[in-house]
Amino acid sequence: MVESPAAGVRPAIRERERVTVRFAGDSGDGMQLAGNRFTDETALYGNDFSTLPDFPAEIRAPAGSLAGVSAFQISFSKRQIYTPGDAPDALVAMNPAALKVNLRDLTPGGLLIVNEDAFTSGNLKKAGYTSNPLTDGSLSAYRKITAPLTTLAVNAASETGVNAQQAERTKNFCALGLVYWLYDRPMETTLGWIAEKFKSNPAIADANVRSLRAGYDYGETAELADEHVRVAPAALPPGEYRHITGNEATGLGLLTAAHLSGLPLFYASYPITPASDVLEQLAGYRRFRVRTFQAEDEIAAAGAALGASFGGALSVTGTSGPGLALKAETVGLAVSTELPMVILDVQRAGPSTGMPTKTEQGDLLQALFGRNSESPVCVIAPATAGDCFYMAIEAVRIAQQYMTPVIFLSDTYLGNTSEPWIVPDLEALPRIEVQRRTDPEGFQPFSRDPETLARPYALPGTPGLEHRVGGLEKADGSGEISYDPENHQRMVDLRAEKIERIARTIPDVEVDGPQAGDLLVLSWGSTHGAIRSAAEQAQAEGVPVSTAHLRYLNPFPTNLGEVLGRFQHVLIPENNSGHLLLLIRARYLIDAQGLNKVTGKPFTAVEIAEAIMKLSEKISDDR
Amino acid sequence: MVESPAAGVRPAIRERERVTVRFAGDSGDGMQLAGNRFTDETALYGNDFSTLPDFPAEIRAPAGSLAGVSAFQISFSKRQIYTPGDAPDALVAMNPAALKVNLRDLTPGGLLIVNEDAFTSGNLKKAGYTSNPLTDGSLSAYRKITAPLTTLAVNAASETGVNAQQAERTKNFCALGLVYWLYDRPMETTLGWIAEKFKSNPAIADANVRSLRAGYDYGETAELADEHVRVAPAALPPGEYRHITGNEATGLGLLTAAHLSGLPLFYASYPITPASDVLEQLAGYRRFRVRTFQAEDEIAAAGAALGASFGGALSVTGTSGPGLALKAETVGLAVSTELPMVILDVQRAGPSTGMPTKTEQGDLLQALFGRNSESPVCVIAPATAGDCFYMAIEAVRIAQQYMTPVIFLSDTYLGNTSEPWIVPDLEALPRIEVQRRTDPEGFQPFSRDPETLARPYALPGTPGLEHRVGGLEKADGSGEISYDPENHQRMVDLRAEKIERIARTIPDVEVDGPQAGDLLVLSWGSTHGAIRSAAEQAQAEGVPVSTAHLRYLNPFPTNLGEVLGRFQHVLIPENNSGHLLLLIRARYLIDAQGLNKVTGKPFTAVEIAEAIMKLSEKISDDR
Amino acid sequence: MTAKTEASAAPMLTKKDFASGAETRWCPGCGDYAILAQTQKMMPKLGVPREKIVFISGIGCASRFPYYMNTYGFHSIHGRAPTLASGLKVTRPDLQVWVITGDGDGLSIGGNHLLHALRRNIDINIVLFNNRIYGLTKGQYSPTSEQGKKTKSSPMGSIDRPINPISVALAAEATFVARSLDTDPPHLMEILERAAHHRGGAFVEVYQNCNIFNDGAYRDFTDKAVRRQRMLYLEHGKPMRFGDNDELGIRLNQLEPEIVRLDEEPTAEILTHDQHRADPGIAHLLARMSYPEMPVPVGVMRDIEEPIYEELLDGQIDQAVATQGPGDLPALLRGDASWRVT
Amino acid sequence: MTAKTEASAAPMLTKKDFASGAETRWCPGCGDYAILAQTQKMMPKLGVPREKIVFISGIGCASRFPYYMNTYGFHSIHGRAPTLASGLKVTRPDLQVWVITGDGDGLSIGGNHLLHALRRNIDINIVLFNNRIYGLTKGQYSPTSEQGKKTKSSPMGSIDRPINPISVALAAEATFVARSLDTDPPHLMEILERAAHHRGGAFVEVYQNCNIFNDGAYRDFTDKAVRRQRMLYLEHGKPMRFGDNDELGIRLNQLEPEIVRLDEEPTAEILTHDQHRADPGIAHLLARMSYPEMPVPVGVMRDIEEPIYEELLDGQIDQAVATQGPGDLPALLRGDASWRVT
Ligand SMILES: Cc1ncc(C[n+]2csc(CCOP(=O)(O)OP(=O)(O)O)c2C)c(N)n1
Ligand SMILES: Cc1ncc(C[n+]2csc(CCOP(=O)(O)OP(=O)(O)O)c2C)c(N)n1
Ligand code: SF4
Ligand code: SF4
Ligand SMILES: [Mg+2]
Ligand SMILES: [Mg+2]
Repeated sequence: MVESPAAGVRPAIRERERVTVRFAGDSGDGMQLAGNRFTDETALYGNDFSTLPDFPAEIRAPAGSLAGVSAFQISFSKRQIYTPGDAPDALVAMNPAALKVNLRDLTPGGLLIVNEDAFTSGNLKKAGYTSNPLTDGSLSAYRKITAPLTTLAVNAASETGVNAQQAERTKNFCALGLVYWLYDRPMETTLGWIAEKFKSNPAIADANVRSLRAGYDYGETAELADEHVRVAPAALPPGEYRHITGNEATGLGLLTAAHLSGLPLFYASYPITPASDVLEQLAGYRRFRVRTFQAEDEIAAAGAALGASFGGALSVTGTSGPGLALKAETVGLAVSTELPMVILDVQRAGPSTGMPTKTEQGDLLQALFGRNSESPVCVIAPATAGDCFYMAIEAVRIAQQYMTPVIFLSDTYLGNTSEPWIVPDLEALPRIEVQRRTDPEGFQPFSRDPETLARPYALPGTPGLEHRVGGLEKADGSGEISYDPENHQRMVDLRAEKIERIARTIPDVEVDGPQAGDLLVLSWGSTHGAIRSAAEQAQAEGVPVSTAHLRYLNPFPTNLGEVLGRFQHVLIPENNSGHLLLLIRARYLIDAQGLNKVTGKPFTAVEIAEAIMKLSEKISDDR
Repeated sequence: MVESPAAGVRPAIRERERVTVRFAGDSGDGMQLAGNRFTDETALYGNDFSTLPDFPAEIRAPAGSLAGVSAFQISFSKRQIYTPGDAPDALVAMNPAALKVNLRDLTPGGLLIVNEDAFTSGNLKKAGYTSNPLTDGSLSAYRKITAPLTTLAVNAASETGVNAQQAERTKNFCALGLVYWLYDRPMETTLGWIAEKFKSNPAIADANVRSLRAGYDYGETAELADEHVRVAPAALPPGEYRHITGNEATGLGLLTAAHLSGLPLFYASYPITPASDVLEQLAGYRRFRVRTFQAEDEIAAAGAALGASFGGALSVTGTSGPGLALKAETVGLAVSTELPMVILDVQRAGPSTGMPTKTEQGDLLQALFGRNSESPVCVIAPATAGDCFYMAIEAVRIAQQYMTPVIFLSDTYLGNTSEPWIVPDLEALPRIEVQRRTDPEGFQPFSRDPETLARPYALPGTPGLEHRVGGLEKADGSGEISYDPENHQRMVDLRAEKIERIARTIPDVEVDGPQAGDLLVLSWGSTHGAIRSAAEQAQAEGVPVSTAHLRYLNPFPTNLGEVLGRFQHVLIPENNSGHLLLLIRARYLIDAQGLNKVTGKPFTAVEIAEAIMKLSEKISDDR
Repeated sequence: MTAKTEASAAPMLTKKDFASGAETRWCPGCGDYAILAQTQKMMPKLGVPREKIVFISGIGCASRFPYYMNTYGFHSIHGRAPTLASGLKVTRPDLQVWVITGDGDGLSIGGNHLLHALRRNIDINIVLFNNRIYGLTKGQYSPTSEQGKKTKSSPMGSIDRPINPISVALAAEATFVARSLDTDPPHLMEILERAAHHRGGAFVEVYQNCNIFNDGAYRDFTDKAVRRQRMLYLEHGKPMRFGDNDELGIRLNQLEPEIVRLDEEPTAEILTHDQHRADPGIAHLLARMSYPEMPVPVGVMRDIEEPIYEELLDGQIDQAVATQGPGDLPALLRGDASWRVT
Repeated sequence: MTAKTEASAAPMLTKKDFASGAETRWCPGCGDYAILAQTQKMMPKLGVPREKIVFISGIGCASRFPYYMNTYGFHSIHGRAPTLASGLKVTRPDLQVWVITGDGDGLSIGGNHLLHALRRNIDINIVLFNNRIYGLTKGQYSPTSEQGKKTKSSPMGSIDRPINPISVALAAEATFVARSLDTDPPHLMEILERAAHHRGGAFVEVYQNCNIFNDGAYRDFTDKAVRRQRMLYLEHGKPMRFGDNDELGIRLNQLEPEIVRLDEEPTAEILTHDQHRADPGIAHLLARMSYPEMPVPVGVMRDIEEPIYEELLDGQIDQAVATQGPGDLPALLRGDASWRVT
């Protein structure tokens, strides 16, 4: 019998405020699984946290190859945090390839946990090492735990009678056990999870448990007291929590919007990384009467969504950047016919196919301008994983209220990152009003609501409202085809004004930090977390920086100009070459500066903090 | 025998500087033909001129209907002119519908030439008239010639033995004859044209000639002396002239670029108004070894062009706005693979299908930003019909020299308007240098020319240079697939910098009028003519306005910032809601003002002149 | 009957009720008028109320059709009508959804959508007006234009081999495939009515004359004087016979169709037309028969029953609700690993 | 021989010469490896120099193929490879152009381009790796997935009826249509070689195993132990026989194929395979034969000769030059109504 580690004698333990750990191994090593178990445990333990998986670009690259490395990072803290951590404090490397790919991110002096069993000459060669880094001194800048994780796992697991291959495959649990010990985590949920997951195969379940404990015990016995660290629970606002990724939250938000509006959800999509998740998630919601439609391409998906809109469904089409380009003409048709529709774009690194598994914010200008002629749409972007839920609802609200397509810009980072999230109270969420025209009296398909400028929504099936819509220019009011020059100008203006009016229903942009001053960091989308962290760091060091985050890109909140006017300098960090920057400069004629990173990776807080410091020094110098 | 009108006794004639005439009738009435004959005659006579057809949106709407009205406008002058005229001085209306549609454009007090035979109650009804405007006094604000053109034509033509229908169809020549008399035009070319055109049917030829003369004689005999006007020949720069539309010039420019570069021209396109002309024109150039490819859609056309580029052809794909949206993903691939390609967009009024036969400049931002992620391309725009020729050559030059897609933004107005054009001297045009890599030594598909940053162009068929390209991010130099973050940033920067470097090879933007001052009118594309006319008007009235016209939209000429800095105010007229305006404001942080017209019609010179006056008054007032 | 809209008890409508009153914008003499007239005449027979009917089109002369029908209508973008129709029908099975398309709209830019809509067997009715030309853009060759055809974009003759619309529909395993023509109104109306009644995706090719850019494209065999000699009117369960006195028949020789003179060979084994054959082999043979070698077949080539997409989808929903219970949104939001912070 | 690249006098190449050296990125065990190996092995036999060969692909696991071939290559965008190949081949008939695509790339997003490239009979070779799944995007159903298939995007089973790639190619009147499989290397190599030699558009479907997301999709009939019983290897001019001892044959019954036991009915009229039939009727029947009802046919289903697009185009050019004289650019620029201002 394996003794419960909790009962062992514990060496002294050190407290830390925040720790970031990265699990890295071959695709086949189960690192995502280990990371997810660690996350669940951490959640229950009560830390705030943020996670980010890093999937290999290949489906299943050759075992041991650099291309096959898969990683999962978690940052957990006793305070509120906003990012999965800049550089890991500890790196678990299950093989040489994992070490090679991830080492450069480890903090100087950080902790390396290495599965020494995997450092065979074959594996070293596959990773491109000419000598063994474990012995050639090249890792001397780091603290190191080199453990025979495979051996430990195999020995522990074999006792249960599983075969050699099965025993070997438990090594991720062995590593996890060791990390649990290092960070003094409980293991209850993990044990429960194993029992549930392998309930049809108790031997495997047992093998995994033994391997987990073997790892834990290894920590206990291997004189690692110096590395024994605890991160106390955070004082999170009370409530019921779950953890959630941005893509999950988006799917749930759409489903909830269907509930709040009473409309049937129709999601039409063509698979594309990183948006496929949402299609797959929603395809699993048949019991919620969700209809998913896997179309033959992105154009068809957009067309199907628009057709369903015409029929009154809550229509959404999801894609990533290249797919958004393909949907352009159909979105233009939705603009012209003034039908509601949500277009979800989980942005990824481009141009062209680019780096499909990497993040970027490169589609903002495409969302705004990527259609022929004057074709204004509403564009919004969630700030965090959890915010995807609320902004998805907002997208639906705006689309329905204003009879307009709404483009929702998420990205790979937001889609995949996870964070603790307060389970929303359905009853507390405002209903989404849905207008329906049924009265034939005086019906004109392109008359307008005086407040929103929305046209009436008359669904097929409504007697007496039979009418035709289309992409040709329509006469204001009647909707008949019109080539009249003045009418065209009026319609162009009306469509633009309608989008502008959306600003009447969106919240003001808020400033975090001093409400006026030298420096405002303005942002949108997934940079929110890194900027928030950076600003807190800067503020902690006495630099008086403020931040403002835009969830609404078109139209902007009405107070934005006024807010910008209160600051001497505006810094706009973006994972693109300056999209929001262009819009802000053009609209407000202020000499805002960009901080642009287009590497396929999100900003680290440090990068932004450094930019803030540099700029604020320059500002002081200039005085 | 019909007496030669030239031999008749002529009443006194009045001199005018410039006259604008519009021929309008049913689609079946042959108004385009009449307009074109008048243009040829005017050209030979030696006026400067500018023409614009106005085709009905329908193929062949019911005879006599408003939708079926077809018109052709020509402005001719003894001075240099830049537009087909704002409002016609004279309107030929062959039927009630033509009158109804066109009357509102006629200058107050202008001359109406009406075919009274067509004002039957049936035709009046089709045009929506409840009483006959010829008799109900509603035309009292105009000078009027009501002539029985059909009767005159039928009587004259019948003498030749053609049947009644054929005789009736000559009435456009009868109208033309009358207009020739009114403006004292010769008719030689027209006679020659008729002889040539109907050489296989001398009776018809004769019928048309007689009808033409009948119209002319009518003028001579009907006491129209007050309307007898002459516009003296203009002092055009010497040379050989032809008249040309923008679309014709574009096709000829591409063909000439093939000649200048020694490359085979490949034009892949999917028919779309108003770009189909170019496909049709080039399809007729088989003897020049031009290959046209009518693809199954716009995506396929772009793909075929890019495939041909890979093989070393001079590849062009042509379309209009909705088609440009469809080509976006392929253009992105061309950006990523860094292959030369010209994308011709003859812009039309949108959004969506919009008003396909009307003009707009609504695709500038789409051309710049209508692709996923950072996907910079070169964008250029011709200023006049004739300029399409030179800018088409320029597009090819840049694409080849910089290994980049180039988007060429023409529009419906430019495509259809015609003007006198000096036939270019082929020998005087600079060759287009084409680089070809053949040396395998040290070949790297993504190495760069230090000056242009272009990558080497290695064609299939070259031994030893076998390599693969694609849309995934490539390692700088080797071109291998790379997910390396720093490499991605470098490649994003390099692609952007390459486009910026094009500025090194383009001319400075020139200022017409004072080189510095209060007001600069900045423009691009087809607004050139109207702005030029307006500025001349304003200058003539002593308003010190300057103009500058951009043929290069990305990159801008290097001196643009400096030029803008010399003016207090910048006015940017565009047939869109402010595309260039956005770019200029963002880049140069100047409070440029837009003058935006989105009616499907080009600016009139008066509209711009008025805006100039208003602004310059305001400027003086503000002082 | 969930797939096809139920006949209502409303008063019988007339042809006129289906005319929107919008001014038709086709060229005088265009074959589209006849198709419109037959459709408007046929609609009342279906007994479906106007508001339950939607016509969706792409872009082209043909695609103007919805404007003239007093039903709901959507004039969409070029080639994409089947996608809008799919999304609409899948979410609104109560509607009767028609797609009107042209040979360019449906087979050039929109070929893939047509194929996929049909292979999914979504219960929509697709009517393709085949005039073998691009009408609206003024006369370029289309994917159904004959090789060698001289048009504005092929002054020396088109070098593309034409697509056979029926073959494409059969390759998609469409469950209803038929052909008719603008110049035989009763036949056209009958075929449209059959399509309307079919449960599942229906495809109808209509030979249509564009008198402006491709006049007389079908005249050689559709002309009233020669029609019976040069066309084969298919009828289910009937032998494939044609000729002024039904004196000609079609039989297979070495698995290829050939014409046999029944007056000379009265005992010849003539093919009998079976619309309900699961195997589309014979339909494929018919699809490829063309004048002058063979008579041109019109009528219903295939009419079989298969599960309908939107019914399968709704079936999954019902099954999920039945087996897993109706979705519990609060539980789903909570997920399976929530925790409380107090 | 303008359409196919001429064999050069260069020294004979070997399989290795066609390996680019780039690290293959497919999952271990993926069927794509076998297709790559056979292609590399086949290429030297063609005697075409490497630099004259171009592989063009779309996006997907299959579409990574060009990276591994030491020829020119273009990894384009999803579904569009046939368009790039068309443009390239039309302007560079001297090159041998291959398209590598997948069931999603070639039949979902790219279905229309495939159809049009084939109907134009451009002399390119299209090889479609059919694994009946979206591999690269990690396991959603594809247009060739069986109805009912449970995948990530169809947890209750796909409700789409699958597309038959061969039927689509035949509907496009492709002049060469064949099928092979990753697990029969000699057969695969032979078919690829035949495709390479074919003058005109060639279409080859290759059954390919995706061992990660759709493992064993074809195992039931491709397994070595049962292959001869469950597959029909088509050979031109040979009777359609199969079975361990060729004891089974295919004949037509009421125009539908059926299996006949030759040991019991030795005189049965077995179909003889004729690849060169102009009429694709039989090929259509073969395309639809599927296990378990029928043996699955592999081999060349159709191989006919028709005029080639790029040859017709160049023919027009030659004819124009011959009849109108080579283009006179100065004269064209001048037009036919120029005038002089002095
Ligand atoms: C994206 C796009 N590409 C091209 C066009 C131009 N266009 C309009 S209709 C048409 C073809 C029409 O042909 P067909 O479908 O046969 O219809 P018909 O006019 O002959 O009835 C084309 C190419 C367009 N409107 N949109
Ligand atoms: C425009 C666009 N849409 C979607 C994708 C995502 N995508 C990449 S490959 C693929 C499907 C791959 O399936 P298949 O063609 O069968 O190839 P396989 O991976 O199975 O070999 C998809 C949907 C993309 N890259 N581009
Ligand atoms: S162009 Fe042809 S198809 Fe179009 S409306 Fe006219 S006749 Fe009919
Ligand atoms: S996912 Fe499937 S098709 Fe793709 S490489 Fe892996 S095994 Fe092959
Ligand atoms: Mg047509
Ligand atoms: Mg596949």
